[in-house]
Amino acid sequence: MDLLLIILLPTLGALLPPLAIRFGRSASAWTAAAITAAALLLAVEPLLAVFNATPVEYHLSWLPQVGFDLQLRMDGLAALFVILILGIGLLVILYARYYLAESDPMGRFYGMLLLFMGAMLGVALSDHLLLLLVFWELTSLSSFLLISYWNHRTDARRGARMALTITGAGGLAMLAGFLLLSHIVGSYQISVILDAGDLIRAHPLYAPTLLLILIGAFTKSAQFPFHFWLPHAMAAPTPVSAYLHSATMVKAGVFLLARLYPALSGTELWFIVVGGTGLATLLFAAYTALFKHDLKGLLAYSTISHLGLITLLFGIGTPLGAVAGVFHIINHATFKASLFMAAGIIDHETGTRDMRLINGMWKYMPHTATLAMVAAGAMAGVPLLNGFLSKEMFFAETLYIVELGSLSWLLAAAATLAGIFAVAYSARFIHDVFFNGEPVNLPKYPPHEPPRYMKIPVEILVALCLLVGVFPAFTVAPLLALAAGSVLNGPLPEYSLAIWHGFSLPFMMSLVALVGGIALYSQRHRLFRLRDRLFPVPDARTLFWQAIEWLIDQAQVVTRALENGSLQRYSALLLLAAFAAIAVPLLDNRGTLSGPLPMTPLDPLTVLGALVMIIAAITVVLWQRQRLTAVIALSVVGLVVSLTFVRYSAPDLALTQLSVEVVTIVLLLLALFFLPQQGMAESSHARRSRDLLLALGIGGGVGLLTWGMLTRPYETIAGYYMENSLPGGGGANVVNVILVDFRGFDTLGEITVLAIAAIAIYTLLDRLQLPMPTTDPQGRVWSQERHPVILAHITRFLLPLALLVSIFLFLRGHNTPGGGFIAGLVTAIALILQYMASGIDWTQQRWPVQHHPVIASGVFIASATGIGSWFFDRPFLTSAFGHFHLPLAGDFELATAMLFDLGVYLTVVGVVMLILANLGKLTKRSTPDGEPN
Amino acid sequence: MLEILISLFLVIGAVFALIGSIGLARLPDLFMRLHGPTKATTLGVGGILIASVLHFSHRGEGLSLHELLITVFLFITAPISAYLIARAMLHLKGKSLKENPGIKTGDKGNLQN
Amino acid sequence: MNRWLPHPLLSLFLWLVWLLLVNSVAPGQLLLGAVLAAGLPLLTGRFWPDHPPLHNPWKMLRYIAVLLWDIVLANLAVARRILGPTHQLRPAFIQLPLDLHNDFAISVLASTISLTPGTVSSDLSPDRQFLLIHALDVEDEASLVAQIKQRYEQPLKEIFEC
Amino acid sequence: MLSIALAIAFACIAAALLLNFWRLLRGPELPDRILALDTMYINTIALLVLFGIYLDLSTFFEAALLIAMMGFVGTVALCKYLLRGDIIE
Amino acid sequence: MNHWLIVPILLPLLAGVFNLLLVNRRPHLQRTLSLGATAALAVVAMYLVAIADAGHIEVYQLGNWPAPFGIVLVLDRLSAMLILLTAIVALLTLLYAINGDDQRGRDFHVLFQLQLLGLNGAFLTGDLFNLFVFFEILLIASYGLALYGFGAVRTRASLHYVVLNLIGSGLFLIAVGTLYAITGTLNMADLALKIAATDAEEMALLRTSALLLLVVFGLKAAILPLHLWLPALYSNAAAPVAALFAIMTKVGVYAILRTYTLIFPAEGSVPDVASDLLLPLALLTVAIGAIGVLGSQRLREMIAYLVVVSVGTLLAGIGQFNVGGITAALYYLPHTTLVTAGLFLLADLIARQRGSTDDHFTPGPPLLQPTTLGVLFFLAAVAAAGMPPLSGFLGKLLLLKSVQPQHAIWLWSIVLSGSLVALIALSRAGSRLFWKTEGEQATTMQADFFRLAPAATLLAMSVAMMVLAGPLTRFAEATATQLLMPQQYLDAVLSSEETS
Amino acid sequence: METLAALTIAVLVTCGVYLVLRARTFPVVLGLSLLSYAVNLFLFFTGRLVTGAPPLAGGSVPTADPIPQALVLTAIVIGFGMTAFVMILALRARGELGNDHVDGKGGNI
Ligand code: NA
Ligand code: NA
Repeated sequence: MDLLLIILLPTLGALLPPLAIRFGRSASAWTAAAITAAALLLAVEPLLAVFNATPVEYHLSWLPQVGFDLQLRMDGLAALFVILILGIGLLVILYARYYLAESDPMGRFYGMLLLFMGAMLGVALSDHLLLLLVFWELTSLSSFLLISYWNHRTDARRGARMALTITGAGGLAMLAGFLLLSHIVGSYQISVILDAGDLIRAHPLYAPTLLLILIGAFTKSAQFPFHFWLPHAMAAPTPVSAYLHSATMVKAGVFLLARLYPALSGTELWFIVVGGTGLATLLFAAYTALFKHDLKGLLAYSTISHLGLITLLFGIGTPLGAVAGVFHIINHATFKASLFMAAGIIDHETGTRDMRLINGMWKYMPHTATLAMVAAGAMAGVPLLNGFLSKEMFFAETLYIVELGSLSWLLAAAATLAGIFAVAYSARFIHDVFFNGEPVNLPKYPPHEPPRYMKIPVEILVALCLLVGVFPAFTVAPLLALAAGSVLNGPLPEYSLAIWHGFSLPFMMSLVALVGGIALYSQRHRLFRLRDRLFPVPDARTLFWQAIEWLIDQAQVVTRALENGSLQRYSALLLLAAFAAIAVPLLDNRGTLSGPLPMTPLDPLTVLGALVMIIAAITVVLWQRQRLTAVIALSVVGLVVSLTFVRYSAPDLALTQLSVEVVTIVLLLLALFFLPQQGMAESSHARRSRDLLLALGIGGGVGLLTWGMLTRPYETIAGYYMENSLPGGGGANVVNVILVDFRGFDTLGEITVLAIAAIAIYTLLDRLQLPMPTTDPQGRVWSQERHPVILAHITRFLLPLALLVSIFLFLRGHNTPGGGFIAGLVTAIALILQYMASGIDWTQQRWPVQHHPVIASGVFIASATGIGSWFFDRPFLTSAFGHFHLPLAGDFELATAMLFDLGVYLTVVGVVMLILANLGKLTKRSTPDGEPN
Repeated sequence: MLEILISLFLVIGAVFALIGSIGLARLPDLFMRLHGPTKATTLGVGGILIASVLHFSHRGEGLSLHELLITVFLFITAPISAYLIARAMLHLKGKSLKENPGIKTGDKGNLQN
Repeated sequence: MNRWLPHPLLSLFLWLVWLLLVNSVAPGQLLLGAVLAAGLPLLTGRFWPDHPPLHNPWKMLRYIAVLLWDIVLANLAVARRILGPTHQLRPAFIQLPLDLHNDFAISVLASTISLTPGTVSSDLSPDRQFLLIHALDVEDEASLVAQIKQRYEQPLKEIFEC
Repeated sequence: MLSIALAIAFACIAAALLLNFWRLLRGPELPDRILALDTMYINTIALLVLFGIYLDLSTFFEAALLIAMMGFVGTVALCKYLLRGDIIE
Repeated sequence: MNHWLIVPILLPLLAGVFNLLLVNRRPHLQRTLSLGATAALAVVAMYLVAIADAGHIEVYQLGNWPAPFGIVLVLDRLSAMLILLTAIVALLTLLYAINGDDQRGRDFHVLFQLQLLGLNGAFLTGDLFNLFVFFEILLIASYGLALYGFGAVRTRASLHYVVLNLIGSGLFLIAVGTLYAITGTLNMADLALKIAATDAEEMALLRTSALLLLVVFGLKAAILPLHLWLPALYSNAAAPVAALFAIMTKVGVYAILRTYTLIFPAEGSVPDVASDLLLPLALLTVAIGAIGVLGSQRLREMIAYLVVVSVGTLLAGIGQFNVGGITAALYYLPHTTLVTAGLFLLADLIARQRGSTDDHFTPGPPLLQPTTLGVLFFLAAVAAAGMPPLSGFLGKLLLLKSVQPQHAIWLWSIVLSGSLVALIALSRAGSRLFWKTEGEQATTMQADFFRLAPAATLLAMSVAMMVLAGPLTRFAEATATQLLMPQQYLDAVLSSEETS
Repeated sequence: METLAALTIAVLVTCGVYLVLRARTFPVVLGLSLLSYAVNLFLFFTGRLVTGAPPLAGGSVPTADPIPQALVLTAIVIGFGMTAFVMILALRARGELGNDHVDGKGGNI
């Protein structure tokens, strides 16, 4: 529980400093510090337990389906990191209180810092691969926010994005590696995995697992070639650099190497990849650091180089190497954090970080200079400082490598070379900043010592460098032993933390490095010129952003190429997919297309009908550009479709088709008025051929499907309907009974579709203004008479007649063809005829019906009929009917289905009227258009 | 006897309908073509409908006169359709009474060109 | 006629139509038909405020009978012309001066003309003074005009306008 | 007897429909096509009634009635379109 | 017979109808009605989830006709879950919309409620043709909503969407027709039985209908190459509409899941349709979607492509047709729906403060509330990119774990690369929108609490889904198991008796 | 007869698909209408070709399958709603985009 609280305290506590900022900057800082201190306090007990050789564990079930639990464990390595994270964190909080300017939002800073702290603690304490990954990515995310803290600056934004991209990508690769690892071991629990090293190394998936995990580690720890994000992360405020980029986040990568060391190390692949990467990073970064004029740039490359060193130590794969690696983690954290803080102080006081401007600071801030020089000495590996100890262990390790055979000496040589560079850039940090004459054009002048409290963190860290450097056995030894022990997951090798081992070969190497480094630095001007001339190193930042921009551009190109906004393309793709769906099964040989039924004989009339339909359909295509003619041809197709329904025993369908047809024609004509009357041939020949081919393909496919279907027998549930229609549904017209009863729910849905269509169309017509042709396509002015008298008078007479027919169809529909839908259409058409013959205003004066309520009540009546059955404890839409007898009128039947059908009727009337009347009204507000369309 | 009557009405009706359509196809000018459908077809369909009335009435389910309704309906609407089509043609030819009062009694009833 | 049965003839007509539609004279249908025949004109009555009263229903029946007979004749006449040599036809537009003033009556006249031998109403002058008639085969325009006026327009005038 | 009459009638109506369709395709003017369509509708009524007699089924009455109504409405709409462009105003 | 089953259909239907009666009158009444109905829907949906989670499948025989003759509603875990999800998204979207967006055109509430009707009906029905009807309801309502507010771009995108779906509806009918022509039935359970019993002769036609259904549902779900309508439509719709549309692609996903576990199960007689095609298509969809995310020039366009990515991710899970894959998909589904909806609302809030720069990734006026909106955006981006620790990560994790070894390399590399691309793109977006500012603030109108709260709640759901990952995955796993063992469904639907 | 039915549907689908792929809204609507005819016929034919036996209950002879008829009726109605919507959407598009191209490009013709 303590372990969970240690993580949760800063993570959730991140909310407090932004709130506390209302009470002042100090309050915010104090809050952050208090939270950190509390976490540290909480950590005391488990730490003590760990020091007593009992790892502390915590387990909470979370996502059992994937075995994802909250599994925490504090062992020696975790303990070391917890101490580093919380200890240095506390110092950074103090430092930042004075570092940040008045204008910087401090609450946000501390919030994000605490968030990061929580994530980092999580990384250290996780005993579960996935949990580790979660916290790992959280460190990436929170560091993104911290780097971009000064988000008005381009370099900050870009630096943050670069860091996030690289480390985020590494994390995703690592996720894959973790999944593989857990697949091999059968567990996510790290402590279990650590015991399964032999199994893992022997597994065929070992190589991909290792490489994927290493990508994660290397990106985080800025190993070559993923190193370049770190220098750009220097756009962050210096406390962030001191914390993330020296002590904590960048250490996560090497932490992972240490954490999984027992499980993954000990193979040639490990040696080559980890060792090789570490060595390359070590050398390259040390070399580069020397040439950085930016104070923080130098420190960043130095950090990369030291991380390379640590990586190399783990890569060497010997127990001593691992011990040295852990030791250097501790040492680097202390001296590099203090160096960043010192650099921050100088920046803070001079307003610049350019070492070509900053000179002679010794005179202005001797106290700070002393501290920085001691820390830089540690960085260079000067004896009596902590850096010297671990570096010497490193030199010693390089001498005992045998894997490279006769070339083994190269490693030692390379280590010495790196040492030379390290001394050289450390010398530059000391000399170029604190001596080297007078400052040049400082933005702030004169610089002086920073506030008292800003130096305290540096003092503490530098003191630690000294203490460890002088009295290693009394200070760091237990912690080192503890941490190294858990890294090795076994007995510790023999090692000694003495300052003086005699004039051993490693000491000679240190000596060479010191002398060589100082010599190199003294020749720096020549070296700078040489480098500029010989190795103009390509700027990784430019490359990175070019790559990103290129990717984005390419993504845009691909996207625009696919999603080009052309409906024709989208439709063609859909139809092509449909074609494939139809053609592939018909063409391959499973099952047969044609069924066993014999063909029914042709009769001449049907052939004639089919011919008329076919020709009419082709005519629609051929005349598509004479649009009115095409409409006429289309209505011929519709007519023949209706006849087909009659021909094959579907009178209801014929009625529906006929009525819908005419409403559609009216609608098309109303719309056509506002559209160009003539189209143009504008598709290319190739396009037309392609479309025709596709059309023929799909047409042929559907035709074959029809044929296959018609030639095979089938068994249907229709018999049930035929039997139950009269006794159960109270109607003889089975189609109608299906519509209002068996499948009345479909019909309810169908009228709802109509209602929505009408409403949506009403919406579409809202404030729509279209240019209105004042002449027909041939330039003839429209006929002056709006409503031909003869038409008007005769159609008025037809109205009651049509309504009578409509009532007839409605009442009879349950037993003979008809029903509410058709009746509704007939009523609507009768009224539309009045609209056409006498005008909207005229008709609406005489038939003042609001269409919206009609539609609403129609749907309501239909649904309410359905709900009515609840009162008889029957499911929705259960019908009831009965035969009644009235004197004089005789027998008649009443059915709830009729009420339902009334709803259908009203909806249809309302919908058709709403659509056509409003479409008709469009001309009232549209602007006459002088030029013909 | 009734069957003969039915057959007679059927054939006469169908022939009239055909004649109307022949007129539609054959006559040289829209205004002339109008005469066929408005009269012959209407009557032809009427004949067939009467045949239907007779047929279904004699099948024993009582008098079936409802086909007459269709006939009535056609008689009411066919002239209007013809009138509108003629008007539309006059409009297309620019010869409507309103726009060009110049049409005089005795104009050659062929406005095709 | 009165508030509840404003158009008795129309109602009668609708009642008959209903019985035709349902193809039945069962008591229930007679009753339902009567209800509808009375109700629908009430519902739609506002669509003909200027509807002329029928002054003489019997003349109307006679007119219909004449018309039916003329239709049969018309068809025979037209059939002969359609099937005969088309180049011998003498089509013509004829302007028929109107004595009728009621729009509904004019409409009925126009329909009648279209249904009868060799003539189709084609246009109505905006001032309702002339009806443009297309004739398929005209020998003598004047007599055609006179025939129409006498045979159709006059009775209509009596029926609707008196 | 009746069957022969029916056959003749079917043949006549079929021929009539074909002629109508020919006129519809041929034009030459839009009113010609509208007239042809209108006539097709009317002949279709005849066809339906014939079919009913042929099958001895009275269920086609409603369809025939509706064809009469719908054919008329369609013709009105098309003509109005030619005359005014705006068919509901 | 539990009448509550039909309430998710009737509630929005009646709310829509009464709203229709109130059209052009009393916006407050309309809002109250709409909101009340949706809130009630959410409560009912929770009750239904509770019923479904007890493990039985509830059947409601409409019209009291037994299956397969009448239409039945079937409540299983999957439908209950989707109804609840719909209700939650709808409620929060509606809360956002009633701050004024609902008055920018006609009939917003009517269309909104009827959209819900279509969605709930599609999730509940046990009849294939009735599914078509509900598809049409939800489509026509979505057409109206997509156009809501108009504008040239929106109209064009809607036109494309409408035409494609009309073609799709035709294909749907052909598929249903073919199935009926062979089996003579429409009830999905009965279809499953009949298809299992058909002989090999019918294989060609059955496979055609199975493939056609895949095309149809693929169009709704926006699978490659049928996804092209989506980006323009979603990125240009009004904010509440786009947010509601987050659920729309899921209808296609639902239909695929239902069809190819029940009617054409992977081990059934028509085996190799979805199980062969879905996974590769899904992965390609993820890839193309990710490319679109990267290439986006506006936030809303990016979100739209994130929808495409999420569809691919979901189908990659479903396409494996094993418990693990479907569990992953069913956990991921609510996550992506809620986050997408929240993102669309958030994008609207951001765009409102950027003046004419709108949501384009070009330097614009500084936001008025950078912190509030920034925190929300960060949360949303983490969730959407599938970064730990939010639900997006957990969903992807489940997916990565579920895959069979032979597919792992493709699935892992594409899904993980997709996450990386989303990370790159979203960090770029955030950086551009929040930090790279230019000029003066464009507005002094702060996003008020009533707009922020729904957006924030939707996004916070991701956090809740992380915390409750245990129970949620348990439910998802139970659902997946239920789907992969359709016998329970068949028994429930086909053995139920009429209530006499 | 089966072949004829198949041929007719094939032609309707072909014409419909071709028109749907045109660049102007009106032909597209025409194409959708043709497709909708074809689909309705297809759905109708799933009940096979039955002459002279409308599905009226109470008779003794087997009748046509009523289910496809009910389905087609629903499909026709829905198809009408959709056609109406897309047609008027095309008008709206013309209003918003200034022309009748499906992508809103090209001149105002
Ligand atoms: Na210097
Ligand atoms: Na109009």
